[in-house]
Amino acid sequence: MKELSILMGGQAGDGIRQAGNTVARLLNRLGYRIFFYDDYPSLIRGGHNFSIVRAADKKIRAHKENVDLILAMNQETVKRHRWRLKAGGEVIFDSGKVETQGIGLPFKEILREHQGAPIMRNTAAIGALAGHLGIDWEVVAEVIRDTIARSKETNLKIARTAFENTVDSGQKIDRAGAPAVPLLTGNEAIAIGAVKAGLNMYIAYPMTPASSILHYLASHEDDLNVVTIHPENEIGVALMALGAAYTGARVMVGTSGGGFALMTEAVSLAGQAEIPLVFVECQRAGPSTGVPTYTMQADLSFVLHSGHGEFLRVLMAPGDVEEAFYLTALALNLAWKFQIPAFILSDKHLSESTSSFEGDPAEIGPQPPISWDGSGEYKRYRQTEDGISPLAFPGTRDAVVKVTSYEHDEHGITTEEPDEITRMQGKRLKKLEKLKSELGRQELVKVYGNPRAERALICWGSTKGACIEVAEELDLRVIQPLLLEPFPMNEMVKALSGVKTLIDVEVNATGQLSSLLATKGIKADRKVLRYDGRPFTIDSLKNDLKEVL
Amino acid sequence: MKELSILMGGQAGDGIRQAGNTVARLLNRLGYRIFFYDDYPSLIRGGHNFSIVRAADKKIRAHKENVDLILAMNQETVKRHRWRLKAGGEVIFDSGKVETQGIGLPFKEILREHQGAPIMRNTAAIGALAGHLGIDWEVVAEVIRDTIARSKETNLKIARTAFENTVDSGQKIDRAGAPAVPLLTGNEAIAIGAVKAGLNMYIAYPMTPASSILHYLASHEDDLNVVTIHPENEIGVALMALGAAYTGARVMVGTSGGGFALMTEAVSLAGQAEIPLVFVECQRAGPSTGVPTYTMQADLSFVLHSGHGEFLRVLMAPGDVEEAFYLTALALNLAWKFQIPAFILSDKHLSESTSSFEGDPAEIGPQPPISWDGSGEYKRYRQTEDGISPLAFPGTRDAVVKVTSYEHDEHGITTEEPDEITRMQGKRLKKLEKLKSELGRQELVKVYGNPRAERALICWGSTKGACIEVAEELDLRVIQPLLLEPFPMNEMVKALSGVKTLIDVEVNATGQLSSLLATKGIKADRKVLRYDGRPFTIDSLKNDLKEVL
Amino acid sequence: MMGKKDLKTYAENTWCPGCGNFGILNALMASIEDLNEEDGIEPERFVLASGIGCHAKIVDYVNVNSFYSIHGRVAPTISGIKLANPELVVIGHAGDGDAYGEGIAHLIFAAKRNINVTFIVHDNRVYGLTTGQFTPTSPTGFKGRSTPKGSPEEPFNPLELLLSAGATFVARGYTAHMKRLTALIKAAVRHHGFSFIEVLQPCFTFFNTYKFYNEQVYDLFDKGHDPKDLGAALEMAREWSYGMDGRVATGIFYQVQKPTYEERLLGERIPVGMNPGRLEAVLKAHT
Amino acid sequence: MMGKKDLKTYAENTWCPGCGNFGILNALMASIEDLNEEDGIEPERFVLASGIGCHAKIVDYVNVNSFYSIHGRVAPTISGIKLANPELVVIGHAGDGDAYGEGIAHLIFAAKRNINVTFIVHDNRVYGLTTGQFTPTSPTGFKGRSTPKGSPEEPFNPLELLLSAGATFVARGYTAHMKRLTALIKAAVRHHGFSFIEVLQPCFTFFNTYKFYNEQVYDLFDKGHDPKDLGAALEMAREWSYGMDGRVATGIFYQVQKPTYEERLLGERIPVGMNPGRLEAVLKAHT
Ligand SMILES: Cc1ncc(C[n+]2csc(CCOP(=O)(O)OP(=O)(O)O)c2C)c(N)n1
Ligand SMILES: Cc1ncc(C[n+]2csc(CCOP(=O)(O)OP(=O)(O)O)c2C)c(N)n1
Ligand code: SF4
Ligand code: SF4
Ligand SMILES: [Mg+2]
Ligand SMILES: [Mg+2]
Repeated sequence: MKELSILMGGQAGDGIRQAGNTVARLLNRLGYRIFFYDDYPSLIRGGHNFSIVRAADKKIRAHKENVDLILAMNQETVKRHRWRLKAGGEVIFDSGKVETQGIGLPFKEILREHQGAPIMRNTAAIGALAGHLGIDWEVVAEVIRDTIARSKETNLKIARTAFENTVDSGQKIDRAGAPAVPLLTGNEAIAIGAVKAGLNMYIAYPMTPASSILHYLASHEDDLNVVTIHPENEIGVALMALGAAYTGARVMVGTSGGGFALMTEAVSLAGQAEIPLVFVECQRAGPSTGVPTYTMQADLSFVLHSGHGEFLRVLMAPGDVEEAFYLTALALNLAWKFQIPAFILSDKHLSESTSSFEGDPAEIGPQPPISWDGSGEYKRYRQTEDGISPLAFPGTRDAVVKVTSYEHDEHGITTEEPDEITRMQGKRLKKLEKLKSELGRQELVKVYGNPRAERALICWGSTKGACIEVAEELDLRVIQPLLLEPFPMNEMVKALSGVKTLIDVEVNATGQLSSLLATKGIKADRKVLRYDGRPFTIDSLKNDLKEVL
Repeated sequence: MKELSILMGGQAGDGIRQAGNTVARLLNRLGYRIFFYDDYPSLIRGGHNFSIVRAADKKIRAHKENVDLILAMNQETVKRHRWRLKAGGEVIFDSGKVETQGIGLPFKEILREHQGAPIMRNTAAIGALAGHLGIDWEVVAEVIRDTIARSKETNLKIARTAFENTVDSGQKIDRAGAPAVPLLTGNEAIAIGAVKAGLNMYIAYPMTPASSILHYLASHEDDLNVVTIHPENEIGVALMALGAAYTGARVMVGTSGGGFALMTEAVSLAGQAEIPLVFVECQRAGPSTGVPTYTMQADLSFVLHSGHGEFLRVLMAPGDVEEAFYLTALALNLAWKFQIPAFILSDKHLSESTSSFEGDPAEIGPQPPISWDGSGEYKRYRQTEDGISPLAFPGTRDAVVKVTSYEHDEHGITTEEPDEITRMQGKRLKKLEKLKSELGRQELVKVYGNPRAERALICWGSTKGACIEVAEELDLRVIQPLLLEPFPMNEMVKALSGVKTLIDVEVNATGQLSSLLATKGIKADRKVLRYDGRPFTIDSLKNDLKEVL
Repeated sequence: MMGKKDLKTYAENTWCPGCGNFGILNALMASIEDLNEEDGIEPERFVLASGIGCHAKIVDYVNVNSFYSIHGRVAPTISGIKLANPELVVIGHAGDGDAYGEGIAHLIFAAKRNINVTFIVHDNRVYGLTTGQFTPTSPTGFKGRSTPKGSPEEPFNPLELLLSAGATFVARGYTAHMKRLTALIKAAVRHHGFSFIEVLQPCFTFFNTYKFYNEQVYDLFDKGHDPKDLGAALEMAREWSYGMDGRVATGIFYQVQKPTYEERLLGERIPVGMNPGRLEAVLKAHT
Repeated sequence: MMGKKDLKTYAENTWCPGCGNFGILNALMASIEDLNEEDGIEPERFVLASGIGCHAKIVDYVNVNSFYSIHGRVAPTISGIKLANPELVVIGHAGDGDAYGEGIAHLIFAAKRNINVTFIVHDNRVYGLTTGQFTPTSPTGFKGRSTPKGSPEEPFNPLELLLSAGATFVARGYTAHMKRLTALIKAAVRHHGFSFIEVLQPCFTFFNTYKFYNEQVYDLFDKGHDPKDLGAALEMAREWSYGMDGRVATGIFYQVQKPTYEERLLGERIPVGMNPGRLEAVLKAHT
């Protein structure tokens, strides 16, 4: 595999993420596949941010500890990251701010020459990087034009000066040949997945790392035909969403653990009233406020069991941008078909890392729910064979559409009669049968690495990225359930066939997937857990696996 | 076993529960042990309420479908319940309102004679009942004096008239010999258990079936030295409680599923900040508003996994009034010793049914937490061998007490450093070892019935009541875990030894205890579930068991 | 044309005899009939929503679209309905515990946004369904089941709060004055913006206030109050501070015209009728 | 005696250069020093609490007891602290998103109850820590990350709301006027009842309002405003409606003396010092 890793580091406010994005685009245009990790503390200016852009000539979903190049905007970056530099690697730095060995350029002077704003230091860095890698200027110029919104010409001049002042290393980076594809964060993929499945409204209260779904959809309202709303709090979010879904709008809400906690009463309401709604929960390091800009996979049990009482739900955990796209679309369609709450469990690492997106959006569209045919008296909770009552919405002639949080009869009128209670609870739970057969048509458990290896890693969500590459190297199998509820037992048994040693890999402190597996009679032999807020890198996972293999 | 069951029925507003209470007291004073079930819909006037008081000469924890006597305040009662009457049973009724066979008395006239208020019809009924059973008037008079707060003399006269106008059936009820003991609802037992363990404040927002804890403690504030607060909503409740606990007050909060949902963010905060707090969750039939005055055991999974992120907790499920008392006291002491959230899971059937209380409150007292000794610099989150950091409270000289929802260092200052995150999460989870050994000294799994039987019922919470008597009759074993988290594996294995057929009995639709057991590798062979909002009676359980035994 | 018969469901009414809620139910049904007849609002365009409490049962009794929501959440529920389809006529029913206790945040924001819905509070100044605890509008010292020694809080004045929050239609009605209440509901529905009606609704069982209101309630209209005058509205609102004495004004305190939330947020868009957007160009920009 | 040095922790300050929060931090530390010296309040009796947001970091920077709570929940957190031990001096710090968005219900009830704590809002009129969304006090049309086309809501006026809710001390400060802000904080702590201070706190990064405030802010004291006059207080509060124009008053708008919540609720009781009650008699009554 041909690959290249570049680290950019500086303070919050230096535009490190933006710089990483530009570098990723550059390499994308050269035909590379990208994985781009962004590490930042919870503050607005100062502190230390860094991004690692990894590019390769095949699909990748994780980053490595070591890098080929460092773009250092400040001394701190060199201090913290120099150890990462591979043999033959280089540091490109602002010689006005940083003292180190490598390729230093006077960014300040370059900026002054073109009357650039301080934030444009990273444009200079990118110019230097491109010069060092011998990238054609046309490509650089095009990417800068496409990615930088303001003062394009100034930026171009700055990049050009840095580009020309950097000696070509001779290690010219080749075009990898593949066509450029969209670069998406997990959250962007979630957003467009929902849009493709017919999303009408996205309602959310800001919370890292879910906020960027709101920001993205809000800034694309008109392109994507979505109404976005930012209400007073998460309870308002969830109830507005249920009100809108009752009225016939396809709605999604998004938040992180603490905000989701406030929605759990609404989850139960969705269950009782049979109102379709998709909840996106982007996990971060908890408990409580925890480490808000860092990653964790510790809300699985919470979301799985959220809401009092018993009702059907779908919970899916995408592990890469393609899955984020497809599964969110699937969640919306299933929620509507079965009139149930559906959950997308993401995490900071998936939600905010950027990857090459190789999905095909054309495949996906909104699937119509089961609708009232207009004949006879409308009963919102009509008993049917499969438990699904045809939908009608307020505004429909001759239909009186009554939904309720109380136990109820077929018309949606409150009941306290024991037989009716049993029947209605039965009706709601009965939908499971049809849901399972519908799900049977999807790929629910993925297998990577050596599908016949006797040693297997089992993982969920973003952790798959590191697992796959490590498995390829160490000749292991990787098993990743996409669906966690209803649990895809058949597919899991198939995926596990022949496995002698099962190693659970999770970014949490207790191994929540292994607890879930245990309820199904599947026992993980060992657990490899990380819970310092950082995702597994390929190197760190390999290292941790040494101890258990 | 000598036993007697009496059903009282009428409209909401007829004082059916109050009448049941008086009857229960009468039989209590005669030396019987009591179980008293109260069935009422969610309305204030009208509808149909009924109570069943069952009395026996040994401890009982459940009621039966059939009764010896019916006190009918209206025709509806006869219509609905006559089928329950055993051979030789009688209906005592208000002949002005009800047409049926049995012992009719003109309540209205009796009330008019003594200028009684309409609610005093049930005093007349009680007088008639006592006359019918040949109870000494002195006992009746004493109970009426003790239980009826207002217009004692009028009530006495009414009871006396009815008493004298009822022919003694000749089936005079004997004194059972045992001394009278307190009659408590589950909620009252929870309240006094907490008080015995040093409760300073009870904070709650009303919600059936938890409200009566608030009402009880509020009306006994001065006797019991407890401050009660009813704030604006459940989020306010939980956060006020955490503020108070941080400050050194022993606090408990109580609610039902929907209100608890709103507290789940605070649960996680308690976990991160290591603030002791007891949450009482009185389950009712859900999902959502559901059937609010009826019972269910369907919030186990929700409460067990409530709160985002991973942290230690204790979850206990009392099944009778003695357990409600002891376990609540234990929960409060453990919460404080380990600085963790603790949960008491009750349900409408336990919380609102009344039983003879045979516990010994003298055994229980507040256990002091591990406190700062005043030496050296105070660090709220000091790393210690067992993970427990000594407590100090604001107002302590030379101690700066900082708690936080963020991940933090030993002083309670925010951290985002990977190593510190790992260490602190480790510290919090490490407390499990000591917690387990502390718990080891308690009875955590109870066994009833034939302890050597190969067929066992496994159940939790209030369902134990019906299970025990059925097991005694059918020669089964009954296994009841009191502690559900941390799961008492050793004790459970011991309790299960020799069991060939394990039958899970729960008042829910999916069998949540059996799911929990599955995570521990314990498989229930069959499930007997009821989810119509009603508890198992001895008869209904026996009937349902027929199909699986 | 709708008749009262069409507007009733088969659900058994379980309010206590003498409950003030009957007055609201009757006024609501009369309003719906009139709005259908006079304004041509088709039956299927009405949507009711309620919280949890005695008041909330009203949705079970009226045969139009309804969302029987959860305690405290009437405001976001009706907001979601209106925003998904602004062509609907949406009326929320909340209790005082519901709207002023559990749900006050949402109510304030609904007023702030001026979303074009009607919000009716059944203010019995007690938690009825949970058997009689004090609420934010109970008088100080109210002896309820959570405060047997008397409530330690002064009530707040919801009219003042709502005026401060920016409500564009603020009124108070009384259940025993059915005709006037009906007129208020109709005016509220016809108001283009957020309409708030606080209804004095005696709870026969836990807080019987009939006598007090019968003696003290009067109508602002008779007094020549100008509902366009915010200062006067505030003054009239402050005339009675939810104790058990003093004159109690009813009628429209304040009414003003402002752009509604859905106009500002949606423009011409109607979410339930929107087609999925096209991704191609958006994705292209991501390469 | 406490010095500024004792009041600082080792935590690294991570506010942006130019952030208005520095002014609040300095005023707070100066107030604590003075209250210690002038009123003899021992250091250990101070307790701070905060929500989540940029503002909230303040508790990490001050070396006194603190509870770094969760977003929107400052009011119940400080209420619990005060009720458990009324001898403590409790000061809450909240953001505008925190106090007026997520947590408005609690704030209104803290004011309604007149609990004797101090509540300071760091009102930068933007969600700082989550990178710039509109809040309840952002001007209409504010282009934040959740409203790139401009906020579709009018701001509400927190002073008006708090006055309507029954707050007994309502003030506004400005971070650039450090001395006056310090005086306000001290007056608030000394006030016997619920003290609310809204602090105009420019967010240098997402909503730089320095220029506007520097030009428009004036002090009520200089104007001879009488803080005992509720009508005048409301009028002054309504003078500026959180747009980007008009004069902006600071100082004490309103102050009045009323019984506090803890006096009414607790009487002489101090929960942290209470001994368990005795069960015998109570249980006896259950037989
Ligand atoms: C989250 C939540 N908390 C508490 C309850 C319990 N509850 C049901 S109705 C009610 C009070 C109702 O009072 P109000 O809104 O004034 O209505 P009323 O019965 O007086 O009409 C409460 C607290 C609930 N259903 N949900
Ligand atoms: C329940 C919950 N929802 C959302 C968040 C995310 N969050 C953290 S800070 C913040 C906004 C802070 O804004 P503000 O209170 O104005 O504080 P500032 O940063 O401006 O000081 C939000 C929404 C959270 N922590 N908890
Ligand atoms: S309790 Fe009060 S509000 Fe509820 S139905 Fe009865 S009278 Fe009406
Ligand atoms: S983002 Fe704004 S409020 Fe937050 S620290 Fe920076 S300047 Fe201050
Ligand atoms: Mg009420
Ligand atoms: Mg702010």
